[in-house]
Amino acid sequence: MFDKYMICEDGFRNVEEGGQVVGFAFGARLPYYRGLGLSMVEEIAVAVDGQAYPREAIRFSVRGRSWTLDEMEAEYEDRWNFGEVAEIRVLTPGGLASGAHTVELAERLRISYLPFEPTTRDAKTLIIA
Amino acid sequence: MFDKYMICEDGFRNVEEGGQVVGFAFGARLPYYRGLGLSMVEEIAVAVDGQAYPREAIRFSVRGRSWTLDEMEAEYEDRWNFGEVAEIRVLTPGGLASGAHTVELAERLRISYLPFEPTTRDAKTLIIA
Amino acid sequence: MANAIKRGVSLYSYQEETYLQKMTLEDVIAASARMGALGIEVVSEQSFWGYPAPLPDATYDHWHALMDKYGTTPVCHDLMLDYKKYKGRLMPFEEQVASMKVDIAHAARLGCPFTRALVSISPEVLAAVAPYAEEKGVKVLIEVHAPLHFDHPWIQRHYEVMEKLGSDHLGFLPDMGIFVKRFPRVWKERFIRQGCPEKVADHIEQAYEARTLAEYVINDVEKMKAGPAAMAMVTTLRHNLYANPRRMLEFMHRIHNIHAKFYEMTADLVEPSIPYEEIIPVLVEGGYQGYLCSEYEGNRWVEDAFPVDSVEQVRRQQAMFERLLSPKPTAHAA
Amino acid sequence: MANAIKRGVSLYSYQEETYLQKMTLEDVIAASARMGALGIEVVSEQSFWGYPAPLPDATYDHWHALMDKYGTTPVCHDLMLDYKKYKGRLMPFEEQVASMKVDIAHAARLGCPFTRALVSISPEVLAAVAPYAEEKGVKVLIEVHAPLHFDHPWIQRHYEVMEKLGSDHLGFLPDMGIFVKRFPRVWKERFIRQGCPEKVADHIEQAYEARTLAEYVINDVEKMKAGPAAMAMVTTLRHNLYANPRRMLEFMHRIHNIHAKFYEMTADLVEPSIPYEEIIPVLVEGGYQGYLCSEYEGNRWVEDAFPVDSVEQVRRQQAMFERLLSPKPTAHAA
Ligand SMILES: [Mn+2]
Ligand SMILES: [Mn+2]
Repeated sequence: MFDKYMICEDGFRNVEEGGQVVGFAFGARLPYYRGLGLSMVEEIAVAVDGQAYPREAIRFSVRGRSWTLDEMEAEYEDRWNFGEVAEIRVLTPGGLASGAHTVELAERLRISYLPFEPTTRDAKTLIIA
Repeated sequence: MFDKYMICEDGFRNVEEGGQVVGFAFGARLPYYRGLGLSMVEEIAVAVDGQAYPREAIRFSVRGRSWTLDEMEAEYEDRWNFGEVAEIRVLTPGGLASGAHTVELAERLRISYLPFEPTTRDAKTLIIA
Repeated sequence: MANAIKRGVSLYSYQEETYLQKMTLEDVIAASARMGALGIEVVSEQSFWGYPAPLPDATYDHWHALMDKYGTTPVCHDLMLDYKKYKGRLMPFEEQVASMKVDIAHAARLGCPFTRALVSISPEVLAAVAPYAEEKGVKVLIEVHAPLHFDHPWIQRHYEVMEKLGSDHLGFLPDMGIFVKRFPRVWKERFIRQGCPEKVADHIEQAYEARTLAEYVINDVEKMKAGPAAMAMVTTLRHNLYANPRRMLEFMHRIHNIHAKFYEMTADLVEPSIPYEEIIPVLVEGGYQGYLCSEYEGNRWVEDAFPVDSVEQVRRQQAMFERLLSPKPTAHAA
Repeated sequence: MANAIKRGVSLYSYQEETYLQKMTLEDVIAASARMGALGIEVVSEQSFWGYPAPLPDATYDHWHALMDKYGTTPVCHDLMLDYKKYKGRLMPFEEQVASMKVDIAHAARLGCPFTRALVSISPEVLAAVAPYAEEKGVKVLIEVHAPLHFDHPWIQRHYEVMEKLGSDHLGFLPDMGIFVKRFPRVWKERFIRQGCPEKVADHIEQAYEARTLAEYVINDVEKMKAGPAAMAMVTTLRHNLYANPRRMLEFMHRIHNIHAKFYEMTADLVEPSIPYEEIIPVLVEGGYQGYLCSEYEGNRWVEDAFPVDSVEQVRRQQAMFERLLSPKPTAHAA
């Protein structure tokens, strides 16, 4: 559920740090009917224009805090709330070229009552200004 | 069930016709707790020493009648009875060399109450005199 | 026949509007009260930002103020025990018990007499929290949800543990999704939009209605080589069922709340897949006096193609309940 | 408690000896009579060479002569409707009906009051043959076999059709394999011989006994990467269950014969997996007056490694039944 809301239409942009474009970012939500503790987010996979980025390149942030995916799996206090827009940052020097890009997002969640870990996907065409 | 009885220990031999060795034969049973109409035998697959023979090379006989596998699928009267030893003949000019051979047999049956067609296998080392 | 069944709603029904922040907690409670759904059930991790982290007193004050303002009654807090919180190992038993106690205390603070537990929670954990549940005056109810049903060995095991313990603070909350008599139209239509050929979808729908064994239908459809949407549609048959509503009768002393699951309410107030006109008389016969809480779960089946209007959907189900729960006038020949 | 339950055996139990032609029809009937299993059920395609092709009169004469000689009584002919006889299409409805009629006439000629039908036969075919069954004095009994159970939607549908038709010549034959309470030891041991690690096998056995949902256990074992024998063992959990024996009570008016399935009888006369000591009192309570027909199905689980001795296995189950069916002496304090 909520698959089509996973990737947010707003917030797709290149990220600068110290005058350098270090990657790009976009807003993302959980495809789930409640919030989830961060330790139960097993994977956030991003591909742009068919190119997948490595797990190590992903950063997840909510409310001013940021985690790598490995750090996230060991985060037992903080949560990704229901409907909350997190920022997914992908570290890739130079970021993305201006113009339209196809962004694909997959989230794999460990949900206690399910006997498997579901992966949910969304894809959208977004524009870097 | 009865997997280990599918290939019979006796009856493994080369088959001569008109002074020529045209293939080999052995006795075989159904791996099933009842008999089955021949139209429901979907496949009888034979391999010897790792070499599989084509479906067209197989002949099935009981009580003096013989069928190709395609003919068998259109045989709506006769049956392979419970525990009955059929002769499986494999047409291959020259037959098999004397000595020990590993014989593999797989039977695929269409059983009305099962939602799939089970394949059962047996393998034995038998000797051509 | 007179009955004491009350109408309520799980705020889960408004998940679309809540997720997208189109409606606030007050909005959904107000909307429910307007329909006469005066019992309120809540998935707290959905409605209370940050829960199960401790909530400020103001959150509880606000909740109670809303109940007063709209004349609604707290019914149930739906808990989620995250026993797979730690990757690669299960949450230790004592921590599971402690987690359940947080939920029980939270339910009590909300004024809910019930908390919904998921079926995957172990009977031993339930037994361990029963004394605390009694102390807090909160009954812990295992949700009997498809593909389970009252005769499933796992539900029987829960029942045996409850009876052996003898606590009246453990019980069941059946989800009416165990009584899906016809394949839901909104499911079928979504699978067709995803590429399932219509003929195959018709075949699956008919096979479901004939209650043909799932594995036979799956095998049929595999042979049709009709693509992944057809396979996705047919494998739903493994996880859905029409159980016998009369089975609830023997468990009635432990049934204290009900999820009135629905996938679609048509404009003429019919749920095409779940026969409430057959279910409600069984509840009446069993003397059920709790709430029927609307639980709309249609949004995920239409969201790809249509706007979701949860409020209208719940309104229609509540109107159906109003009719089905009214005492029937004695029949007179005209 | 007094009861009128009778002891019988399905000759299916001796399939190993019959298949290998180590025992004749007379041998297995004689062996059964010696144990006091005086009701005889038969899988005709197993015991009568060529069946369902017409059998010579001599076959029926021989059968009745054996019944007279050994004091046994014909109980049931187990039919197999081969509705997938033609590759790629189902047998036409009228031909299915005609095939069933051959079986009903055959059961009548054997003197069997019952014929066992498989659950996959459509309720409409059963309805169509009911008048002929009445004419022949043979009741057609649907076998309620794992993974089905009396509360399964498909069995309910059969029941609805029977009740609507109102024929007392349609009914049920429960197979006690729907009451597998503990994972059968002979299954576990065979999976270990096939390469399932013992620790994994223990885990599966314990999970089955705890009635954990099959899909959870399957997922656990998949993660253990313990090989194909472990996966084969764990997926048996999808197809086996411990249903509630008390469910039979409400169908007792349609239950006329019983398959006393067993996988292993130990030397001290215990079936470790199916609790007959819990099942038989339910049958007594329900006033069951038919046969308990031993149905040994352990041969396939041991044949790879051990000699099969079906006669001894049936003898042990019959001895257990003799004990469980005897009126209990009134308890007195010593
Ligand atoms: Mn529910
Ligand atoms: Mn049986």
